[in-house]
Amino acid sequence: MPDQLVYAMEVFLNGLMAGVLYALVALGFVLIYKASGIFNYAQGVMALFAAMTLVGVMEGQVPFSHLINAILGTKVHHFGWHLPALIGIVSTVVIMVVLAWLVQRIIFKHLVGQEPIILFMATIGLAYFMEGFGDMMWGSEIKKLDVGLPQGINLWIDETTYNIFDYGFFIDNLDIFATIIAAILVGGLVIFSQYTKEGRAMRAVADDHQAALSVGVSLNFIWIMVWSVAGFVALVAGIMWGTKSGVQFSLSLIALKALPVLMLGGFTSIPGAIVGGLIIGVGEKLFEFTVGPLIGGATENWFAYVLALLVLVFRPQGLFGEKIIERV
Amino acid sequence: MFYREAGDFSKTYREDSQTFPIRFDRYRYYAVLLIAFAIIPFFLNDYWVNAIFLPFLIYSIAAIGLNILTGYCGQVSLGTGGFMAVGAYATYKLMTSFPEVSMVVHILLAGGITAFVGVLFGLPSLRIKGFYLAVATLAAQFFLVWLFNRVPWFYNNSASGQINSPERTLLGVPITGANTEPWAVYLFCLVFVALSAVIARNLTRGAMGRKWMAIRDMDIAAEIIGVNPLTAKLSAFAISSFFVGVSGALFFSVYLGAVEVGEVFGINKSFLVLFMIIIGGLGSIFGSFAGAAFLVLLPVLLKNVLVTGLGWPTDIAAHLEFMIVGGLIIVFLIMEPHGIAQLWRIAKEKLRLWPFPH
Amino acid sequence: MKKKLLSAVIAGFMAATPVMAELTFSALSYRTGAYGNNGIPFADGYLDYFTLLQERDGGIGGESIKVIECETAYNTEKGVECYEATKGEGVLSYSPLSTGITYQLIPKVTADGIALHTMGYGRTSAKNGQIFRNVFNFPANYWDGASVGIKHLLDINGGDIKGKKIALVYHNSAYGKEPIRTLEELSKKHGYELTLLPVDHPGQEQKSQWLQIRREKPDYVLMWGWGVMNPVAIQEAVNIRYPMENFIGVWWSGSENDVLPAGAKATGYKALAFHAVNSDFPIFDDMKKYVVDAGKAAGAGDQVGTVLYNRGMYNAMLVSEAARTAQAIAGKSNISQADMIKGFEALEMTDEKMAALGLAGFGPSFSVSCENHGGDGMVAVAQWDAGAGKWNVVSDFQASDMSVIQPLIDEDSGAFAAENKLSPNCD
Amino acid sequence: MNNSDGYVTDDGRTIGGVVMEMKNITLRFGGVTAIKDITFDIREGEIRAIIGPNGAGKSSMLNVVSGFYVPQEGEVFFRGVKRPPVKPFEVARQGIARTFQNIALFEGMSVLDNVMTGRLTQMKAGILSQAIWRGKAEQEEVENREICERVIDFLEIQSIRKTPVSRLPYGLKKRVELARALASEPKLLLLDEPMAGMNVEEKEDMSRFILDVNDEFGTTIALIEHDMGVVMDLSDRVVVMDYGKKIGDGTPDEVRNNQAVIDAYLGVSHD
Repeated sequence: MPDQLVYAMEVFLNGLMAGVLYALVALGFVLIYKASGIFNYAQGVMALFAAMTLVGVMEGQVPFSHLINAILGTKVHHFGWHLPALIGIVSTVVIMVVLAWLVQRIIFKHLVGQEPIILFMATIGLAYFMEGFGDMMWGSEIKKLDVGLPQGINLWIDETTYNIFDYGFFIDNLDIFATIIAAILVGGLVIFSQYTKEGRAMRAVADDHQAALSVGVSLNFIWIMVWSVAGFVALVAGIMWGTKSGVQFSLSLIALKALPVLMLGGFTSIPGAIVGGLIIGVGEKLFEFTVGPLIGGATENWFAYVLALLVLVFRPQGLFGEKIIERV
Repeated sequence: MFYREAGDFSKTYREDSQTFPIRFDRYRYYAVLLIAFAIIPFFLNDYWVNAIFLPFLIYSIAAIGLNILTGYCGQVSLGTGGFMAVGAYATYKLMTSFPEVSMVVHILLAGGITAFVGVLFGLPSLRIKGFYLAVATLAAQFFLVWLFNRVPWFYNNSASGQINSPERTLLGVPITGANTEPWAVYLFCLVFVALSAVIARNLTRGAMGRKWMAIRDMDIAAEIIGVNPLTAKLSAFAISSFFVGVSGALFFSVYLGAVEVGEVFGINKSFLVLFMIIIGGLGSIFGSFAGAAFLVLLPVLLKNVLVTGLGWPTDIAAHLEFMIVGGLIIVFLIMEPHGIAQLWRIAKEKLRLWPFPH
Repeated sequence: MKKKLLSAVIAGFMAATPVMAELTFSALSYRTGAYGNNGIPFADGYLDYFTLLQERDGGIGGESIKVIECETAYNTEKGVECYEATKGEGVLSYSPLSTGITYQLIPKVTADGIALHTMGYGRTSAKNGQIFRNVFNFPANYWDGASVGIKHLLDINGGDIKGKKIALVYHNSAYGKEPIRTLEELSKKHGYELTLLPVDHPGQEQKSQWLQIRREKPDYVLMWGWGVMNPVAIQEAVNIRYPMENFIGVWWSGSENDVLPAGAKATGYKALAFHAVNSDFPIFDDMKKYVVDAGKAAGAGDQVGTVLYNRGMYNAMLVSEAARTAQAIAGKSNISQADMIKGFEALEMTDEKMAALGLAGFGPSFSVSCENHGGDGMVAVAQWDAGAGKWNVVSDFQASDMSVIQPLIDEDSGAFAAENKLSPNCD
Repeated sequence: MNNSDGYVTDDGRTIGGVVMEMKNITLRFGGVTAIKDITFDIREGEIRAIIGPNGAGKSSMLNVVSGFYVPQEGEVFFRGVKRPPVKPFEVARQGIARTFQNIALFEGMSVLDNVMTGRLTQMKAGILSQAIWRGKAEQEEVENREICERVIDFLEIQSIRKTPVSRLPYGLKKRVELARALASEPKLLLLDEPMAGMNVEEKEDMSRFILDVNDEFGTTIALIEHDMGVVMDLSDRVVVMDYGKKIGDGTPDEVRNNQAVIDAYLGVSHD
C-alpha cells in the first residue's frame, strides 16, 4: 500500500479523534439551544472557567487572592492543601450548578421571549464577563491540570498497525480516552433524557415551551438544569483540553472550533453535533495534509468555517435539520 | 422649557423629512460641528489624539458601517475585523504602489475594494439567516486574516510581515508617518467621520433605508411588497463594508501606522465593533458614535481611576474591564435593547414635556 | 453619558501630570490576555530589579527611580495608549515586550526622541543604529538566535550538517516568521534541508504539524513559539516520542511555563538563551532581603528565579546600567531623554561590571555603538531537567554568523531608510 | 353572463374586461392538494370575493394570485399576458398589492415609513443621489410622500403618522397595512381576511374604506372573507371554494341560491 495512503489513514484517524473533542464542546451548545433556544457563545469560557476552578480547588488556591491582596495589602495565595481529583471534580460540578442558577436567575429570566440573536449577544456578554471573572478569581497564570488521564502514544495501535502497514500509526491515549468519555457522556445524556422524569420534561420543553408549561413543567427549573448539564459537559471538555495544553486563556477559544460543527450538524441535534464534529475534525486534518502544503499550511483556523459556509449555502438548514417552509 | 418645539412647524415635506426636524436639535448639531471642527483642534496633544480621539473617530466609522448592516438591515456580521483588514492592506498596497496619488483617493479606493469583498462574503446571506449567518461571517474573518498573513505580496515581502505606513502629506501637511501634527490627523479623520455620518443618515432615511429595514423587520412581507432581497441585502453589505473598509484604512495608515493583521484585525475587533453598536444602539447613527465613545473611553477611564487613582495592580483593572464590558452588554440587552441612543431619545421626549408632563 | 466619562478621564489624566524630579522608566507589561501567563514573570522581574535598586541603593546615581507600569494585554492599541499616557512624564526608555507594539513605537519614539529598548524581540534590523538612531535591541535578536541555533547543531555534529533535515515549527505571525529568511540563507551555506511548519494562533491544536514531523522524521526541530503554542508543541513532541535533545526552541519558547505541563518526559528539551536561566547568583539574596521579604515584590512574588523573571530582571539591569552610563556622560545624575539615548549607545557590559552587580556570568559581555545597536548577538543553549525542575546552560555564549546576518540587516534597514527618506549617520 | 366584456352592477358601476384570469390552477404541498383545477377571473374595477369554509384553500388561492406560491398546473393571465413563474417582488412591480391575514407590518418603523414602503417599487433614484440627498432622491421623496399623505388622509390615520406601528392597536394596524397596499396605487388589490378579528364598528369602517377605495380610485379588489354577511354586501361577484375545489361562482344572489354552497356551509356530508 502506498505510503501517502497509509499516512492519510493515520491523519484520518487522528481527525476523528480531534472531531470527538470538537463534538464534546458542541454538545454543550446543543443542550442549551434545544431546551431554551439560546445559542450559548460562552460555552468555551465555561470550559475554561470549569478547568480553572478544578485546578484552583485541587491546588487549594485562594479565590480572588489578587484582589484581596490589592485591597487589604495582604499576601494570601494558598490554603496549602492538595485535594484528589475526584473531590475537585465534584466541588467544581457544584460550582457550575450554582453558576447555572445565577445565569438563569440574573440574565435569562429577564430575556425570555427575546429574538435568538439578542440572546446570542447576551451570551457573548456573559463570555466576556466570565473571562474577566475567571482570571480575577484564579489568576491568569498557566496551570498544569493532571487528573491522572493517560497521555502519549498508544503502543498497541502503534505495533499492530506497524505489523500490517510496516508504519505504526500515532494515536494519543488521551484522545482515545476522550472518545470513551464522550461516548459515555452521550449515552448518559440519552438515557437521562429518555428514562428520567426530568429528561422527559427537558424534551417536552425542547419540543414546545407552551405545551410543556401547560402540562406543568417548570421552565425555570429545566433551564437551570440544562445549564448545569452544559456546565458539566464544559468541565469534561475543559479537563480534556486542559490536560493537553495546560489551563490558560486560550482554552476559551475552543468555542470557535465548535461553531462550524454546529452549523454543519444543526443546533438542535445531538447526533448532528457528533457527526458534524467528526466531519470537521477529519476534514480539516485531511485538508491540511493534502492541500495545506500547497498553500502554505495553517489552514485549520478557517477551513472548518469555509466548509460549513459552503454546506449551508446548499443546505441552509444544515446537514440534519429538516427543510424550512416559508409561509405568510 | 429647555427643549421646546412649540411653534416649530414643518411647512413642507422637505422640511419634515430632514435629519433634525426640531430647530433645537438642529442648532445643537451645528454647535457640535463647530466645536469639533473649529475649537477642539486647538486644544489637542498627542495623548488626546492617539489615545482617545483617533480611536473614537475611526471606530465610529466602523460602527456606522456595521450598524447599517446589522442595525438597519438585520444581518449580523462577525467579520468586521476581516473587512477592516481588507481596507488596511488595500491602502498599504495603494500608497506604496502609487506614492504620488493623494491619500484621500487611496482611502476611498480601499473602501471600494472592501465593499467588493463584502459583497462576495454577503452572497450567502441570501440563503443563510439569523446567527447561522453570524457564524458564517466568521469564515470571512478567519480566511481574510489567514490570507493577509500568508501571501507576502500583501506586505511587500517585508522581512517581518508587518506593514508600515510611510509618510504621506495632504496639502503639504503630513497625515501619516512619524511626523504628524495632532490637529492634522484629527481633522483628517474628522472629515471622513462627518461625511460617513451624513451619507449613512441620508441613505437610511430614504428609499434605501426603508428597503433595509423592511428586510430586517419581515423579509417575506418585504419581498411581497416589491423589495428585491438580493439587491437590498447586497447593497447593505456593500455600503457597510465600504465604511468598515475606510475605517480599516484610517486605522492602519493614520492611527497605528504599523499593523500585523492577526494581532490588530483579529476576531476581537469584530466583537468590539459589534459591542459598540449594541451598547450604542442598533439602527441608530448617533448610537454608533455613543457606542464607540463608550468602549474607547471606558478602558482609559478604568485605568486612570483604578491604577493611577487607586493604585491598584494593572491586571485587576484589566480583568474588571472585561467584567464591566460583558456586564454592560447584558444589562443593555435586558434593560434597553436599543442602547444609549434609545435612552437619549427617551430623555428627549421627557424634556419636551418638561415641566408640564401632560 | 459621554460627557461624564470625558470629565472623569480628564480627572484621571490630570492625576498623572509630569514629575521630572526622578528617573522615570516605563513597564509596558501584560499580565492578562492570551500571553498573560508569560507576561507576568517578566514584568515581576523587571519591576523587582528597579525596586531593589531603589530599596538598596536609593535609586541610580542618587536619583530615585519611578517606574510606571501600564497594562497592554499584548494589544497594540493599548500599547499606544500607554506610550502616549506616559511619555509626557519624561520616561527615559520603553521596553514594550511585544513585536507588534515595537513597530508602533519606532516612528513615535523617533519623532519624540525617546529611547526604545527591545531585548530579544522587535525589529531585528534596528541593530543598524545609523538608521534606527534611538532603537536598541541588544544583546541578541531573532536572527542571531536562528544562527546560533544552527551553530549549536554544527557543534554537536562535528561541524557538518549537510543533508540533515531541519524543521521549523513557528507561530504563524510576524514574530514567528522572523527566523525563516536567516535559516534559508544558512541552509544554502551549510546544505541542510529546511521544512516550514506554521502553527496558527493560539496553537491549541497541532496534531497535523506533529504527525508530519513524525512521518518525515526531521533530524532537528526548531521552534519559534509563544503562549500556549509552546506547552502544546512540547507535549506533542513527547507524545510522538521525538528525541527531546534534538528539539530546540527560541528563548520565548524556553520558560518553565512551557515545559512543566509536559512533565518528566520533557527532560532534554533545549532552548536558546541570552542570559542565565537559574537563580544561583548573589543578587537573588539581595532580591530576597530587600524586595520579597520586605513585601515589596511585584505581583505574587512567586516567580523569582524563573527564566522569564530573570529576563525581565536582566532587561531592567541593562536599562539601569545604560542610565548610569548616561549619567557619567552627561556629568549629572538627573539625565534627560536625550542623555539616555547616548547612554544606551555607549553602554558596555563587562564581566567586572556584572560581577559587581552580583550577576557574574549572568549574561555575555558586550558593548553597544552607534553602528551596532544589537550587541554581539551572543547566545547560549539551555536544557531542561525535569527531575531537578530547572534549566541548565549547556553551551558557551557564542556569537552569531554575521557574514550571513549583516547583509539581511543592511537590506531591511536600507528598505526602511528608503521608505522614510532617512540617510544613515552617526552624528 | 359572458366573459368577453364588462357588465353593469346593480348600483350602476360599469365593470370592465378581465384583469386577472386563473385557468385550471392546481397547487400541491407534497402529497396534499390545496387547490384542485380552479378557473375564475377578476374584472376591471370589480370587487371579487373568494369565500369558503376553513381549509377550503382560499389563502393558498390568494397566494397563487399574488405569486407567492407557484401552482404545479394551470396558467395565470394578468391583463391578457400569461405570467411565467416569477419572484414575489416582481409580481408586486406589475401592480398587485396585498394585505395579510395575520398582519405583516414592519414593526420597527413608523406608520409613515411603513406606508412609504408601499412606494418603494416606484422610487428609482441612484445610490449617489440618495447618499447626498439631492436631486432625484429628494424630489422623489417629496413626490411619493405626497401620494402617501393622500392615502393617510383617506384612511384617517394622520394623527398616528409618526407613531411606531408596534405601539398601535390591532384595528389600526390593519388599516395601516391597507394604507401600505394602497400607497403603491395597485391595479389589483388583494385583501386576505381584512376584517378577521375585528368588532362590528371596525368591520363597518373597514367595509366603508374598501368600497371607497373601489370607487374613489377604481381599484380592482379581490378579497377573502369568512363573514358571509359582509361579503355579500361588499362584492360584485363571489367564488366559493370547498376542499380546494370551486363549488360556485357568480353574483352574491346566484351564490346564495347555489345548492352546493348551501351544503358546504350547512356541512352536508361529502360523498
